[in-house]
Amino acid sequence: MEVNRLLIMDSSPQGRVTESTTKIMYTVCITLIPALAVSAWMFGWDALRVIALTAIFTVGIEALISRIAPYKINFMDGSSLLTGILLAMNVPSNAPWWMLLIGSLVAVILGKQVFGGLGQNIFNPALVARVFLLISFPVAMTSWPLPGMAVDAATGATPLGILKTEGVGALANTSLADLAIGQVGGSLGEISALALLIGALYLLYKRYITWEIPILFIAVVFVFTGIFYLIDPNQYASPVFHILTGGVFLGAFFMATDMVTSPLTFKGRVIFGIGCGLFTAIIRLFGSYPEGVSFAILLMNGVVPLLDKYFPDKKFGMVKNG
Amino acid sequence: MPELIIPALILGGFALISSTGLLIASKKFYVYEDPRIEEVNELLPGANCGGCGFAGCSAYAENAVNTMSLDTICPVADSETMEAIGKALGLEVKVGEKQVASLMCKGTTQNCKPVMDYRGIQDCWAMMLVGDSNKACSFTCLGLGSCVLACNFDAMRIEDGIVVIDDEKCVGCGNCIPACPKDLLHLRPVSKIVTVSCFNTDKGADARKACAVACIGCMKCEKVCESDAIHVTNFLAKIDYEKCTLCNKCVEACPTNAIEIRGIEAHE
Amino acid sequence: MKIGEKFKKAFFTENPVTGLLLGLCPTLAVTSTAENGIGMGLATTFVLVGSNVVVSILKNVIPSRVRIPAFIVIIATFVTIVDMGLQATMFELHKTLGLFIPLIVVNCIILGRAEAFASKNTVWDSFVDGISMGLGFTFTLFILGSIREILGSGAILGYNFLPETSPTILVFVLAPGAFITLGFMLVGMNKINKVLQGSKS
Amino acid sequence: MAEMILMIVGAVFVNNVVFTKFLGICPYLGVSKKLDTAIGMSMAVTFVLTIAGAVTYIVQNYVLVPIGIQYLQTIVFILVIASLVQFVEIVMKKTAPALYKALGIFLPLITTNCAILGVAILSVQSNLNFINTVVFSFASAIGFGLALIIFAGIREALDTRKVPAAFAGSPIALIIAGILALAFMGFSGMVK
Amino acid sequence: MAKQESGFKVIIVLVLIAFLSAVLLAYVNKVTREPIEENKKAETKKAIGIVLRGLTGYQYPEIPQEMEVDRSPVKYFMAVDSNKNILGCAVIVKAPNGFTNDFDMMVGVDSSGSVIDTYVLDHKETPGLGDGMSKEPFKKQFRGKNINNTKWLVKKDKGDIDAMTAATITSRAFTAGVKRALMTYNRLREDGK
Amino acid sequence: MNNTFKMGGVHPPHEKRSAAQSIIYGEVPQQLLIPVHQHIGRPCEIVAAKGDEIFRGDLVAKSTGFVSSNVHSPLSGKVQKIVKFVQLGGQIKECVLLSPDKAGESFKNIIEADKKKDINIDSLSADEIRNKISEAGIVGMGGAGFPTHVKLSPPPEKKIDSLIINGAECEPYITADHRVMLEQSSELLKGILILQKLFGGIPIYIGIEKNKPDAIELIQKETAEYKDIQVVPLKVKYPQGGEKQLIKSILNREVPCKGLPMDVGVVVQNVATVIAVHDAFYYNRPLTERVVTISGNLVKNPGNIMLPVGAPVSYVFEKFEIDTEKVKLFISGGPMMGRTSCSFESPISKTTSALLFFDEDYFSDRRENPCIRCGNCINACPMGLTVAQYVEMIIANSIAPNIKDSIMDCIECGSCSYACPADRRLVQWMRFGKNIITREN
Ligand SMILES: Cc1cc2nc3c(=O)[nH]c(=O)nc-3n(C[C@H](O)[C@H](O)[C@H](O)COP(=O)(O)O)c2cc1C
Ligand SMILES: Cc1cc2nc3c(=O)[nH]c(=O)nc-3n(C[C@H](O)[C@H](O)[C@H](O)COP(=O)(O)O)c2cc1C
Ligand SMILES: Cc1cc2nc3c(=O)[nH]c(=O)nc-3n(C[C@H](O)[C@H](O)[C@H](O)COP(=O)(O)O)c2cc1C
Ligand SMILES: Cc1cc2nc3c(=O)[nH]c(=O)nc-3n(C[C@H](O)[C@H](O)[C@H](O)CO)c2cc1C
Ligand code: SF4
Ligand code: SF4
Ligand code: SF4
Ligand code: SF4
Ligand code: FES
Repeated sequence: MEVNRLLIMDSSPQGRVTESTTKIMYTVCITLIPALAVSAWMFGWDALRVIALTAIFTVGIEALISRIAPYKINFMDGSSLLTGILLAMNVPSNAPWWMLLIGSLVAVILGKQVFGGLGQNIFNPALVARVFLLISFPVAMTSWPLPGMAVDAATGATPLGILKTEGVGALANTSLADLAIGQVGGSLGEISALALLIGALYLLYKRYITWEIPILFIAVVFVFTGIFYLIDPNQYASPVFHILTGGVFLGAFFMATDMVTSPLTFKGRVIFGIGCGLFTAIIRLFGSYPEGVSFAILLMNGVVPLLDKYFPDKKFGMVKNG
Repeated sequence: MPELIIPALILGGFALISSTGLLIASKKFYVYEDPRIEEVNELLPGANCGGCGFAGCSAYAENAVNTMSLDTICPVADSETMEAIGKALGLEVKVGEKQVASLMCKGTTQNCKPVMDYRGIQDCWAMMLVGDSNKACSFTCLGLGSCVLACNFDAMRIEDGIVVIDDEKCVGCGNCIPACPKDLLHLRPVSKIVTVSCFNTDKGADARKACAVACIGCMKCEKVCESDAIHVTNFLAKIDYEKCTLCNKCVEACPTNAIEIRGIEAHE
Repeated sequence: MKIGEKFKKAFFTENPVTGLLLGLCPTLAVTSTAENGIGMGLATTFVLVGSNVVVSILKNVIPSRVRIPAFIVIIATFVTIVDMGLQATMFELHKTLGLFIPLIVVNCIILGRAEAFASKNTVWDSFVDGISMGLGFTFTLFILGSIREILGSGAILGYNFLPETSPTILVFVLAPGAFITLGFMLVGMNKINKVLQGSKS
Repeated sequence: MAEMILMIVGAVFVNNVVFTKFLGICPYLGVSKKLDTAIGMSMAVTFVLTIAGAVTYIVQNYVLVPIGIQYLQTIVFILVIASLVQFVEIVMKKTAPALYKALGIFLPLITTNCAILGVAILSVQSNLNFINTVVFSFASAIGFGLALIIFAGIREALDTRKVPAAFAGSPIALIIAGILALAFMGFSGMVK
Repeated sequence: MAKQESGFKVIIVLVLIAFLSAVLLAYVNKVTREPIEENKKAETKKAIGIVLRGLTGYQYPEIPQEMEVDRSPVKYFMAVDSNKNILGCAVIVKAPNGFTNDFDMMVGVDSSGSVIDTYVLDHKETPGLGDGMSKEPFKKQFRGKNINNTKWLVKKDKGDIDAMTAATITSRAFTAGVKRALMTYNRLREDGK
Repeated sequence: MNNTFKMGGVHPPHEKRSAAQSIIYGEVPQQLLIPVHQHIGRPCEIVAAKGDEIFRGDLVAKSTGFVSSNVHSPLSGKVQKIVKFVQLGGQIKECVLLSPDKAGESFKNIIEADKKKDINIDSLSADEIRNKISEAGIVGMGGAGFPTHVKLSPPPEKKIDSLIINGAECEPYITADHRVMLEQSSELLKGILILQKLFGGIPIYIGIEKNKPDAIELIQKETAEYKDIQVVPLKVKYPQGGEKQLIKSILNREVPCKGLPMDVGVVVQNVATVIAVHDAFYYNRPLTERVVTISGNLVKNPGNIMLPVGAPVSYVFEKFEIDTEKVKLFISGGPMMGRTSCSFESPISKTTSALLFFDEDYFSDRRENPCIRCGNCINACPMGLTVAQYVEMIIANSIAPNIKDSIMDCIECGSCSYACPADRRLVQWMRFGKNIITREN
């Protein structure tokens, strides 16, 4: 019998999971919605404006690049959208459009496409952009519109900023509950730890992220700042304050866990999580910058290749027992 | 005057100490080295920039002498320097006619029918893991370009499912030959443009069925050749380039056009 | 080699920085403004020309075994002259170039040219080589400095074209900006080189 | 003690030789393609830099300053460093061939590494005492090594990533160095 | 293979080159020493000129005097007229705990103990932020203030000084520096110098 | 008791749609294309020549060494010619084209005509057993086709202390072993006893995944009186049937890297292989036919059929009402480890456990996307390999020397590709890597 059509030839296995890169990326976007909602509630339309702009910018820039790049880029796979949203969560809600544009350019080009696009980058694109902006526009990046329904242009410092410039005493009237639900100043995504946690739990359930990095990250920040708190509570803020403020939750659950830029092996991830926590705490306690999460994650991104190389997982049959 | 002399004496003193120290050390701790390493090292620019990928000029020199090859070029040196180094090591450009790679297959998708819809990794070796051949002839060029990847001179490209070689660009390095899982590439002198473009050793009928331009082993070429340059073994003709006079008789005689004239434009 | 050709090489295809990746420390360190770039470039050019000429004069006298120390001493002499000269005449510039003046000694371009070129060529050729390589270096530093100054401080050669209060992209005058700008500049220079080489053949 | 720790932290992280002082960039880019080479280079730099720091301290404070010829600093330092490196190389080759195999090939590279001269001049400029000079030189070298090894790890990993041809090689290396410098800015202000 | 020169020649050539280099450099040094000294002085002069703006006919010693204030060394140039009457003082202090580091500044104080002007000598504060301290909008508020009529703290710390936007840390350091300079001057007056 | 292996593994849908269908026997096909190379090892030498009249059980190709295996004819008939033909799996190899003289007759009758023998296994020596197995051309029917007599001849320093019978059948769709266990349980038991005798009465473990409760129950009943034969129900998890995983699940022993089961004192045999051993002794029947599962979304009546080796794939079309017009993808074996094929005329072989027929989009065909380093492949790999990292190295052609052994450790189970959200052809890359490494040596 002549075969009148060509049969598919491909390597085993033919069966595939129903997961796909696109699905993962969009799911992560969706899990960010609770946190986005809190920030929209806090900062009003401005928050939505920032998110919309970064989303349009990142996806748009990637679409433009896909026209000139010599390799294939699927700009609708959700990864650049996610980068955009996460970038939005890392800037204050009154960030001007041109700053968002610069941030998006940095994230997509410097953070991602110069390395060859999705999956090839060493550093977390959104964080490269955030640190780039932080260092370039420290004024705009460290003063925040005061949260609440108020639409007036009052700006203030984040709790960590206050801590850095004015010391622990100034924090007396910031309650931890406020921190947890987001009644404080900050960039869009760092204000509500609880809302972030909701999304993160779903990601953990779906196994899109693993527990090692976020848990160890937060635990190490807690323990390290806790030690100093015990030494001198008048000079150092409490560990609970530290884990609830700034980007710790955002960073630990959504940014340090970026699979592209975190280690492949279990041991690697453990060290990565500890390192992120340690550097965050050190920078917060001793550095000039009020916030250390972004720097810590970027630094650890840099050592991921070494972790991958020197901390392989146990293979089947590594123990001799025969 | 002393304000000129004192510094001069001090610096001179430093120079004296360090040069004597080095001289003595180099005598006392002398270690034999291939003198040519030093010679090549002398010729090198000495920028010690590490740009060549070796840790400094002497490492480069050592490697060049030990392996007797100048595959990596010093980025700082100009071409004269490289030539001088070549001369010092007696590494000269091989004389003789330029060789080029040549494909023993004409199985384009028109000549040789595809038999599968291959969707795996686009690489000839990888495809061989899934099936022996993607066209009717089991000897055919798979056209997935493992050889193209191996070529550092941009001399190969895929056209109509087979690889095409640019005689001008090909330098005859032979890198592509072991890259082909089907053993379809060989080197021939660039002027010997009459080649058998087939590698099928199946019996005539089977070969014909598989591919329109297969060598069917009919022996016609062997008979017409006046220089004893072409022979058929295993149902496949093979040309001895040393003997071939480019008379084209075999080309005319071949019933399936398996023998062809390559790169005519380049030669006229 | 024709002088024009020589300059084209020194500015583009064999540019010490973008082509050969030598002398990167001063390139990155002092180019936060175009002016500093030019200053450093010219200082280096002076040393390069001086040492090239002296080395080519002395090429037959210097024994090969102490070639490197001898060259270094010659180079260091010129560097020290520049150092003192700048301090005497352009004090402000000297302050900004600071540490990097003495480091011209170890700028690989200079030793590289002394070895690769001056020790084998005539005085005139070495002079031309020094000038062209030095100006090529200066050219690169100027471009890099200009880009960083425009983006990072909103100024061209010290002249602010933006209103005083408008924000600029600070990173570009800081360390990370230096690396990143040079990285992108290499890409641009490679493109230009391709065009130049294409036009030749 | 605390001061010394601060100095070490400062030299390794806060004022990293490569990322904030821009010293030794040529070998940083040149010798970072393979991790093994980078590790060897780091050790060699540490070795030489520590010794050079000590020797130049002595030269500066016992020869140049007493006679009042500080303006010969550059030329004397470089002469001393160059001879020192070569001396070490010659001696090491004979007496410790194994060590020479591991480190020796990097020694010539180091002569023209401005990190050595730069750190030597820096420590003289900041009037450190002898012990502090040695510690500072050593810590600076560790900072260099840290930067180099992280960087080499990334560049090795880059072998398996699809960096576009236009950026492959030095451009992407510089960009990575830039991003690392961004990250290292997080340490700024940690040591006053 | 390259010819091997005798060890003697090797040494002689290198020593000669070094010798000649040193002679040359010593000569250049001789020629440039003066102008360099001048330049250094000129810089100090310029700074003093700025911080003691408005004073005329003053003289000051070539080498600054030193003393300790708050356990940190302070240098100062006492400006006197030809009759050794004190007209003012240019004080060089370290401003403590800037954003990146301590930085050196010069503060001009008039004879009554009020600030004439300030000048930042050398700093590593962030361009565009901290370096606003050498610019007019920030500088001008210090003029005429003295140790008693002002609370030497930034407003955030319940003092009188307006901090620069987003550079509170630098502003604090700067303010502390000025205060330290004023204290130095006051101490000097008390000591009756 | 939850017997399973710890590391990796995936849970593809079972799809055992033919599990309830008993084995059917068709009629003798018009033509047989008996593959000459059906095993791992040295190719054998063709002994049948064009025009020969041969009988069922006659040798058509002879083993050429220790690691090689005989091939016999399943039917009597006339040898037409020796041809090269594309095999299931895409390789082009020589086959003996045979025209059976009993075309159209019931295949079942032919099989049942094999004479039964009542043998006393106690009288058999170990070497006799091995020779018989070797003679009969028995190769592993669990998929790899490794000559069974080789596996049964461990070097003396490797003491074998346990024998595992592999009835896991963890691949989706395939039910051939399941049916065999249900329908030939007594043959299985007798076969097991022969192997037990070979190794001097060592304990036997029969591993069966829990999704075959009927088989577990039946075999447990059959073996109830044998103390040293134990049925071990296994957790359903792919690749439970991989021998290294099976040994881990049942005996909690880990075969060392680069090692073989015998390094931990174990031999693993597939149930069908054991029945082939039984047949060789009790019926004097060489291995010439096997049970094949026919399934897939284009198969209206999925089922199991006993097919003579050499029967063309197209032979089953009518019997199982396959919508041939729509077939775009057909797999010999399961969807995890099976191979695609490009011709319906290719012959089935001793290792063909299933033929699965699908249309174009049944397994969504997606492009290979960039790896996002999600680590799913690593978590899925039962061998604990850092697959994504290795594959990137293989692609970049810079395989670090220290991972070469790890690449060779890959059992090509397909778990990694299955789990990969980016549709990377990880298994093919791993095989490509192995290929590079072997080429280097
Ligand atoms: C890149 C960068 C540079 C900075 N430089 C300075 C500086 O030079 N001086 C300073 O006081 N604060 C500096 N800051 C610190 C912040 O602006 C800090 O939030 C600010 O001092 C808080 O003061 P505020 O209450 O005036 O906003 C810098 C921050 C960043 C991110
Ligand atoms: C070169 C080679 C030698 C082997 N030798 C033995 C052996 O001596 N004993 C044994 O039990 N299995 C041996 N095997 C068989 C393997 O253990 C394994 O059963 C076979 O490759 C099929 O396994 P699979 O079906 O799990 O892929 C050998 C396999 C290979 C490739
Ligand atoms: C991933 C994988 C899955 C396997 N699954 C099974 C299986 O389900 N049933 C089976 O009998 N053999 C299976 N095998 C083959 C076994 O590893 C082993 O080779 C076989 O049981 C040995 O018996 P045999 O030589 O009799 O075939 C599998 C092999 C691999 C690599
Ligand atoms: C769990 C998860 C976290 C992610 N986090 C980030 C992130 O922090 N920043 C970012 O740019 N992209 C993030 N991405 C998207 C994507 O991985 C990223 O754009 C790649 O680094 C681009 O190659 C994330 C994706 C996932 C699945
Ligand atoms: S690899 Fe070498 S021989 Fe082959 S085509 Fe390219 S240049 Fe020619
Ligand atoms: S010649 Fe060989 S390697 Fe090249 S495309 Fe054809 S089959 Fe592939
Ligand atoms: S195919 Fe190989 S690499 Fe992939 S999961 Fe299976 S054993 Fe691991
Ligand atoms: S499962 Fe796929 S995408 Fe994820 S790490 Fe493995 S190869 Fe990469
Ligand atoms: S210029 Fe610093 S190492 Fe080359």
